[in-house]
Amino acid sequence: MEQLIPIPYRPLLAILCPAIGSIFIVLFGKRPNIRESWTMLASIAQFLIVFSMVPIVIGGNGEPIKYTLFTAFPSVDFGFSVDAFGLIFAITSSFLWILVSSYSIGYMRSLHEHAQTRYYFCFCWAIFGAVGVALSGNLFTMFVFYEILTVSTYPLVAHDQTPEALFAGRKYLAYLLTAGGFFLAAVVITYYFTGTTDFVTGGIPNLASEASRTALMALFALFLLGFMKAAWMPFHSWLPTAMVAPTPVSALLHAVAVVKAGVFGIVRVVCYIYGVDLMHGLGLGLVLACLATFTIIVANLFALAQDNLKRRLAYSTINQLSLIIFGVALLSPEGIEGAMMHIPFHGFMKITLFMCAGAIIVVSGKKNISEMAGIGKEMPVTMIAFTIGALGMCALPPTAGYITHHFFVHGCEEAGGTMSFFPYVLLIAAILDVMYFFPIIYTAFFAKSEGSSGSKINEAPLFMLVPIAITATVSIIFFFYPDLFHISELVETAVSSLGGVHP
Amino acid sequence: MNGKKGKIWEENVIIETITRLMVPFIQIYALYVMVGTEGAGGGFQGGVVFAASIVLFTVTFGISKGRKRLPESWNAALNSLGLYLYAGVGLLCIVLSLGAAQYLNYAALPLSQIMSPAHTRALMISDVVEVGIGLTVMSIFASIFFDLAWKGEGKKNKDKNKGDKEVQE
Amino acid sequence: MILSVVEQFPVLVIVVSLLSAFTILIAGWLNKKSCWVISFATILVQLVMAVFILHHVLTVGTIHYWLGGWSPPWGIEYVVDALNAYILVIVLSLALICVTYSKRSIAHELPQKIVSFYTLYQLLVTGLCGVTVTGDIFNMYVFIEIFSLSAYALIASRGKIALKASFTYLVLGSIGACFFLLGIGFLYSVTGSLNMHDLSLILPPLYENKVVQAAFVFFVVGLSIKMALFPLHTWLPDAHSFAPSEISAMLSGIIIEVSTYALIRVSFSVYTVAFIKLLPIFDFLCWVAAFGIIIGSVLAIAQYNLKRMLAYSSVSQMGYIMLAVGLSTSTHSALWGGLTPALMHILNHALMKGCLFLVAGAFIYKAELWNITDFQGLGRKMPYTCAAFMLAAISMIGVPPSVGFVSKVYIILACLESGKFIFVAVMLLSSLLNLVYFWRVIETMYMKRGEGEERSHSHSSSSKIDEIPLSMLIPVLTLAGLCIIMGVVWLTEIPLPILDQVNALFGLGRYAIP
Amino acid sequence: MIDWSFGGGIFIAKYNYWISILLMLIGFYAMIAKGNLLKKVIGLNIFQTAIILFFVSLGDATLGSWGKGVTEPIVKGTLPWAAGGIVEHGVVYANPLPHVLMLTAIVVGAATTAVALALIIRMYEEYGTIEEEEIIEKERELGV
Repeated sequence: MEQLIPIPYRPLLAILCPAIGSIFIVLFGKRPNIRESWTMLASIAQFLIVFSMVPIVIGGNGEPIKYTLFTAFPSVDFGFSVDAFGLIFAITSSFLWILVSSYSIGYMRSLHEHAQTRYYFCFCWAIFGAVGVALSGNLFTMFVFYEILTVSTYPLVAHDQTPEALFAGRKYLAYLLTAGGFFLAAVVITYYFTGTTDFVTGGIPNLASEASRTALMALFALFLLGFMKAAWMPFHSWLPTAMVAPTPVSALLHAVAVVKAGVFGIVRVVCYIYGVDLMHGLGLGLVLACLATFTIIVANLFALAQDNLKRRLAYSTINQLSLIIFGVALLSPEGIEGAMMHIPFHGFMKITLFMCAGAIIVVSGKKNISEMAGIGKEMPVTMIAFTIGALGMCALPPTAGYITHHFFVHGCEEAGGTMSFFPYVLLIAAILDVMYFFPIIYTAFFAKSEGSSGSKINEAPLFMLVPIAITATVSIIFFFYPDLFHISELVETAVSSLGGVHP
Repeated sequence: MNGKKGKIWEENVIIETITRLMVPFIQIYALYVMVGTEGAGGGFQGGVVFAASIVLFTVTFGISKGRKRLPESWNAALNSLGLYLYAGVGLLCIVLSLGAAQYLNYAALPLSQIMSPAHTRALMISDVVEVGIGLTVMSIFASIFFDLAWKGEGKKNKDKNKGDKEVQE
Repeated sequence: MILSVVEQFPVLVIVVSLLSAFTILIAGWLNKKSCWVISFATILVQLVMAVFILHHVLTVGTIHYWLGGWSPPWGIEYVVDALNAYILVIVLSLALICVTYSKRSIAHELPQKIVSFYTLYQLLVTGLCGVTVTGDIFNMYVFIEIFSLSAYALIASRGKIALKASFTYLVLGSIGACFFLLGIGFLYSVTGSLNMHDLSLILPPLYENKVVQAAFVFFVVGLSIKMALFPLHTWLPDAHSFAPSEISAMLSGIIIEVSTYALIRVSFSVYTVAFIKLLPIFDFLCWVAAFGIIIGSVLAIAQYNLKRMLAYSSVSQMGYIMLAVGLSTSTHSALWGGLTPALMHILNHALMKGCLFLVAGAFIYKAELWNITDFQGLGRKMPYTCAAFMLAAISMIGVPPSVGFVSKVYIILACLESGKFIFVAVMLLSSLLNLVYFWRVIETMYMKRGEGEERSHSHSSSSKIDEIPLSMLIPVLTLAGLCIIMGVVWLTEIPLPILDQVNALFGLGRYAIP
Repeated sequence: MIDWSFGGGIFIAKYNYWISILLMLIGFYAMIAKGNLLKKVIGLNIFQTAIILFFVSLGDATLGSWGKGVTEPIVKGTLPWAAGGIVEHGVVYANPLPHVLMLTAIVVGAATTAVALALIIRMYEEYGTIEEEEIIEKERELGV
């Protein structure tokens, strides 16, 4: 493999896979089988290339793989720099893309959706954007991919073309492109202050000296507004609205790629632009933690009130995203470790839940929880997978969710001071999680269905069922073996190279 | 033409006769203004006077007759011809000097080997170029007149090309 | 003195075009189809010349061409430096694209007027080239009038409502030109010279003179009318929306830009940076431009007619350019300092707006669709045209890596450097407003279903593709592709040395004397 | 105390400028305030004429250059094309250049007027009126 593709070119190739795939998808737009095999091929190729970079990054002791396409401004390259943290996100997105591609085939065909070529095409570009964000080496490159991600997901959100979907699409763009504007301003101002936008482990050195305290605070606010993709409250409402999209889109993009890109950005800014020390010095950690916990609690309360399953999952996503932000806000090694780990873990768990919701829609057309009485008997595999996912959301063993919460609580202790108050908040959040997930499980398995459909087993097509089973299994495997896909190793590499993390 | 509205001009022997007499003199005068003087200039004025003679003719005898004297195709040809004369001589300076001289640099013409460069310039400007400008101005002013008078056609004409010629004089 | 062949090109660009205009007039009598061929061939030749000129200017240096061999203070001088050459290439490129596009659309829209259309079109190009290459301020006035007059006639060529639009433009445009002429008169009365370079040598001791200052104000106001800067933009929406589409594209992409070029030329070649720093006029221009950016966008949102919407968007985009021009004296960076962002946006705006107007023309050509609400289902019917529209619209919004994004970044950087943070907010707000009105169109084209159209499978609907002819499609797609490609090219900084040379010429950016 | 000599000087000695300013304002007023399109064109012509007047008076030796008087010919020494005449330095000499420039401006003005008149004729055919407000009303009826 090393000989096959020179190492520096791998990030570029990883990005290009979906781009090239998209061209073939359009070319074979009228022949569904060939079109979809291109999707699969591109996704597998991308995952393999991304994964082949793991040993190099781990072996290189946090030394990133760099590849520069061209220099856009002095000391701002348009290029990639693959480090351990970026790889975590890239692996998550690209691996889940394989599964979701398979799932999409089942889903889209079962529902006889229209405009499937457009769907697969845009999906490719969304992944292009997401992996680009993951591998980009500086804020500028990241911004470029961030915007591509926003625009390419619009047709997916508005896929149904109903007035409702169009409204959702409009709202989606209004929020996210506004955010893009703020992000751009933040990038430009950062560049103006420091003359660079590169991600530096431990923060850009001269940021603190070049800008005043107030300016840094304002800049951070700009960054936060720029990462509205992370759906922190009160700028979250695009996410539940976007749930009108086809379920695979909600699954991959609104549980993993898009929203994680936002969270990923916040982690990047905190750890690689500001640096933990500067964050401490400015007292921004506490602000961020308060913002995150506010979102966690309020999102959970909102979730309680939802009857539409996908909307409830969306609020759960908002909650979990803020959990990641919270982990970073602790500014302690364990907290950051937990946050970084939660990105893939939550991805696997939430995608399971969404795919289950999609499977239910495909099989029975039911969207609301109140209609789902007895569905567990009809679709046992799906609902067991759903239960695993739900357990993960509530941070119960034996799922991946437990591990990260463990880290978060430790992180709070480690941070000390005011931060040691936060584990109680997490506890409340977990209880709320239980309060809205367990009724679903209860309804599915134990409530009596009114209809006469009986308990005939009626599962979704195999194309959909297999991915669901895989992600559910992986969610459990993570509990016993967090190093699957080298995740924990990568996290350790990333955190240890941060160096300046506050004890 | 204009038949349905009846005649918009009246036949008047005195006016027609006088016009018949006047037009040739006006036109000769126009030619004199154009090329007859020693120095530069006069192309534009000469052209306008010439056009005035056509206008006078048309006013007296009616548009259809006037148009017959100066058909639209002739008009277009004349106005292009004038421009070709003017711009072509300029280009000739470049071509004949094999790119050594500038556009409009008449001193570069081979003619200047017979007379002095200064006289060549004078000749080209006061005769060739003035005639070119005069032709263009005449035909375009005539066509403006016809177009405005010829109700229903309303074609907008453009005699901007003269603008830059004048300024280069 | 021996001139190299390239040094003859500045004048040939104009003369060839002028001769061709009248050749078209004659050839049109014989064969109407030959008009397009002649026009296309001429502009192609001109473009090749312009590229040679640009190359010559960059490698050898500024071309000074003395018409008739008369030396400058007396004769007319054509001066082509990096700025002219750059603008000239843009002008002729877009003109070539528009003339390619016009072949079928004019045959369809104005079959009676093909001859006069191409004659006027060629005269328009002549005028635009003339303004660009000339180094004599009165000559510039004449050429401004030449292209304006052709533009008036071309706008009116559709008849009906276009006549009123054209008349309004004529009145306002003439006022603008007269103000320009008055400015020339003021300068002439104190200096006795019309040559730009000569003026720039004579003027400095007179900078305190009220006459000289008043002349500058006349230039600015006059050209502001011509370039439709915000409060003086009233002629623009009608003129843009009722003209034939290729003329709308030229109007928006080139004509108002050339007027901007004239202002830049007057400000920095006749007057100098020292003078501009004396008066707060550029600060004032910045504010006017900022208002223009916002109000243009807001008015664009209120429009239902696509071309009208694009016209108001042009008002806003001219604000971008003028904002960048206004900031040019207070920035010193090697990269975004001086005129770089302004000149960059001139090219970018030509690409984007050219493409958008041509697409709007394509909709009219195909189905007489004027209003945005009627565009339902076009995304499937005309996939390539709509894709081109989308690329250009995305550029206007400023999604990376399109051209719009690059200009936005550069202008924001310039705002930051000159410490005018308020304009950063204006830029960001404007790109959001752009989003609002462009996305509405994209949404209607792709996402809204036409009445009675059922939820259908992708393959059943793809059979009714009804695209515009290839000779129209290629220009549209070229421009759309360039919107993205040029964005990347700008980012790689390959073309920046040209703009850097402009800054060096005027002592702006990093060449500024502190 | 008002300095009448100065005031008188500025009004009387530079009457040419005042006249052209007055004409300019008249033309400008007509262009903006008059509803009749033809009157607008007339206003435009007055405006252009005022500028032409301004330029021409610049060339006048007794008035030109803001009262300084043009005493310099455009070219000193022999004029090669003018029969070998020598222009003496210091002789009051009307500067011909503004006049020549105005020839071009007149041409431009004539062209503008021609286009404007053609437009008005077409509009009259289209709408049956050349009053601006009536045209706007008819446009509205057409639904624009």
